[in-house]
Amino acid sequence: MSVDSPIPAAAPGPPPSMSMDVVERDHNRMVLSIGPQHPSTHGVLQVLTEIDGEVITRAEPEIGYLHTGIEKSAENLFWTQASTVIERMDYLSPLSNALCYILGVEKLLGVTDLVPERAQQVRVLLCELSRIASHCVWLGTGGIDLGALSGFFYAFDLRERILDLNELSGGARMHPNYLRIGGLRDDLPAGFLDRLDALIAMYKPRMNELRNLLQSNPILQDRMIDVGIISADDAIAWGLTGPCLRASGVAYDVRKTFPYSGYENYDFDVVTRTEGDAYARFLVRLDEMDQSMRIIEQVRKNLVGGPIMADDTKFTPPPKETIAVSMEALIHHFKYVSESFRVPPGDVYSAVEGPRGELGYYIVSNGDNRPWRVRTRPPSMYNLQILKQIAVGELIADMVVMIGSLDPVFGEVDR
Amino acid sequence: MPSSQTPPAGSTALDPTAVRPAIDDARIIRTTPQAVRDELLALKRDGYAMLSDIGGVDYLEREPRFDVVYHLLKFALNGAQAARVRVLCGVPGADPVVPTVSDVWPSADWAEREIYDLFGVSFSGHPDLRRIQLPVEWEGHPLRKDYPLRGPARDRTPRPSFALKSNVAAGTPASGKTAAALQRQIAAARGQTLPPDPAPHAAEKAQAGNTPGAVATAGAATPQELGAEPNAARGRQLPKDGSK
Amino acid sequence: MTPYGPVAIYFAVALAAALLFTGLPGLMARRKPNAVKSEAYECGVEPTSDVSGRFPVRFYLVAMLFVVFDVEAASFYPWAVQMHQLRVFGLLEMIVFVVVLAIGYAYVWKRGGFQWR
Amino acid sequence: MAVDSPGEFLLGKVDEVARWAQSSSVWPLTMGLACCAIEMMTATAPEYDMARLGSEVFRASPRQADLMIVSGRLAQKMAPIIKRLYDQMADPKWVISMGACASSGGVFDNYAIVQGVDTVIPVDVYMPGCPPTPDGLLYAVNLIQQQIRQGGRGGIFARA
Repeated sequence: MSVDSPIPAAAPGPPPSMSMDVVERDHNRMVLSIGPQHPSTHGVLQVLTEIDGEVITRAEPEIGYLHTGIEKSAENLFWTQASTVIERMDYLSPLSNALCYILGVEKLLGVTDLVPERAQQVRVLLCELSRIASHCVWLGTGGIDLGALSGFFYAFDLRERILDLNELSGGARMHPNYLRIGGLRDDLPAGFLDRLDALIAMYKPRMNELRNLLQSNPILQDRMIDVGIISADDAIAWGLTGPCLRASGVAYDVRKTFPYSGYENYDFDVVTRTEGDAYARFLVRLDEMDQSMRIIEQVRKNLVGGPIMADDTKFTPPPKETIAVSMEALIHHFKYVSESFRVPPGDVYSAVEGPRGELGYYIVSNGDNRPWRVRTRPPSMYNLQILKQIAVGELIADMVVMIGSLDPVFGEVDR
Repeated sequence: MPSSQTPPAGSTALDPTAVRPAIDDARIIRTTPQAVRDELLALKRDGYAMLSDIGGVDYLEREPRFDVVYHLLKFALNGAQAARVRVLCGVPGADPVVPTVSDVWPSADWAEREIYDLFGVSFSGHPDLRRIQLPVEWEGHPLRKDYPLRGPARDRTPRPSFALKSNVAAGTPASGKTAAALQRQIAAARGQTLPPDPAPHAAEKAQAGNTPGAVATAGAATPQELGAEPNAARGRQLPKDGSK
Repeated sequence: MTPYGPVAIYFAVALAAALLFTGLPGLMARRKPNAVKSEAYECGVEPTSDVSGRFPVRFYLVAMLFVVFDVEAASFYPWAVQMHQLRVFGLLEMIVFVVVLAIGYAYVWKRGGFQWR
Repeated sequence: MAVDSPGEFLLGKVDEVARWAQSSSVWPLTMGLACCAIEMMTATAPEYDMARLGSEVFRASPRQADLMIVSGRLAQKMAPIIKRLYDQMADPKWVISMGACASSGGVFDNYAIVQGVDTVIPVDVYMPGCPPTPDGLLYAVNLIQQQIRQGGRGGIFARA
């Protein structure tokens, strides 16, 4: 099969689902495909825009170019294995995906209160760190869209420090797979807390640099103010959550309204603004990063010792050192690994405040050792959907700013 | 997990809400496709302002085969207590049709299109019901329980063990020796006899004219000796017309 | 060697370099044309629309405004080079030149020529 | 480089210089699919700095790119687009299949993911890892540079 031969039969021949009748063409407006491969669509998004000169008259986002069938794969994996696949949905903050799924399974098992205190604190710590890391990627790439390249370097350098912590604790930079049903895989390593203190010390000056660089930058202000304005009822009607909703004035944060994993005993405030334009979303995310750091400092201050895994052997593996010693532990470990455990039948909806909004998992179990169905509530998809409405009437150049301010992640949009 | 683990309680015919343990995550309402729209409008008047998600579930042998699950959310604004409600609408498997709510909540637009795309449950009155995740010409609805995980075309092919692809790093590491040794080892494993280590420039010349598209393992051994065709042919053989 | 000799050499070298850099790759580069490669590139999908449609007049307006003010900026260079010889006379001349164009600039700004919508 | 016939002395040398020039500035195409794209972006960030290899200029259009880094899982809907982008890239061109998902479907052995980019386009360097660390990407670009210097795709002037 030579290089330039046509695509093998397996790949569908006719063009993908971009069908022209989607955007009818009246009085020869030009249809532009801001296509799947585009420097500033933050992933594989295709927006079929019908433009009249520079003004957008109609925008039809086309998604599905990264559809990975994660929910189908999760149905064919054990309860513990499914969190590996689910972590790769929102690849900017994999830990909040894993935490949300694991909280759901723990609710089904009814062991939410068996998870030791230390494990809950480390979970909160890592999720807040991944929120800051995800906002750093948004800040860096959003800056590049508007030409602020140096912001990208400062933001990604801050993110590197957080990924070092992930690598130290979980072993991998992006998908550490560190959370388990019932607690954590293992305890924090020795050097973790000093690295964490170094990050906490370095965070405040770095954020000031970023704010001086970007927040009061007149070019960014001109490009962002009054672009993609979303009113409060539009945000609610379109199902927006997270920074996009809070920038339109609705103070809804899953950590405050439905606290989970010990969030009720940390004090932080929910950042809201009322303008609802791209600049408001920009400011909300920046302030949110500071609130996350406040939580991280509180967790660091009163981090308790103690076990990191619930000791109910029904759904947790036996401690490593007992396997070599006792036969039961060996059998138990073998059963746990080869057949996993069974979860009582029923359904549950567990929600977590991800960096992009309310990330929810509707998990159905029929008592088997595999989930029957794992339905994701993708905040990025609902945030992105409103592009159809706010893009009309704006300039083509502002479409880039709007996509950046909605901050979609296409692993989560396309699942 | 003691080995005398009892077999799973519910078979696939399961109404999760009936057997679920006591979890206080949301108030649950069960309806039918005829009543679901009025139920949702009543809840919206009752203060559940946001339709946060619509999900689909396929219970293979249960009579109303599909479940379309509406998650609603009431905000804690002006004194009200924040609350969630879950409306499960049982949809028969024969002709799964549910009235749309995308005129009431625009957020339902893509969610309904996705359920139509992945489950085949169509929504009457939806302005633009077509596939959203899969290519336009895709047959079948993947999230149904009777749809094979790896898709109809690949369902019967066994999971490929070790493909014949050469996994030799396609360049010469600085030392230059390990790639050659590795390739000799692979050639031996494949039962081919590798000629004694060819002089480097012969390899260069032979390599200069190799066919485009072939992976040039730039080590001492040249692709021809390893019988390397262009990558695509060397990987797993895809079924020719892709449909069987 | 007339005083303009170096200028001629300068232009000849520039022309030769330009021809070299455009001609040589054209001659020696490898050509492997295929059907898809000659089609228009539109972010990875088949070209959606023929570009032959009419363009709004605003593009023409913006282009003209650019040309006017670009030429104005370009005409500063010769003056800047000879600024000392021209002394006050050159300065006054340039001020008149700038004022005339500034009036035009203010007019266009007030009439909203720079706003796209 | 030993030379067989005198005639080849000149062309051999020009070819070698051209290959050296080509290999020292391999421009990748801006095409990120999934998690590996984030690690690809981090490779251009100050900590790993792909600029040291001359490859930090991510060209948006395939016409100006020499290297396509398939970074992430390739969905069935995206396969024809990847094939089209590869065809529209100017020759000579190279492909890095970054990460397990691009090389072999990775953890997603299901209906939606193309089980290996090399069933769609020819690949030069396969990268293990999920996602591979940015250092891995630098090593892969190094391997591509070595391939170019050794005339991996027949060199610049080969009339293949």
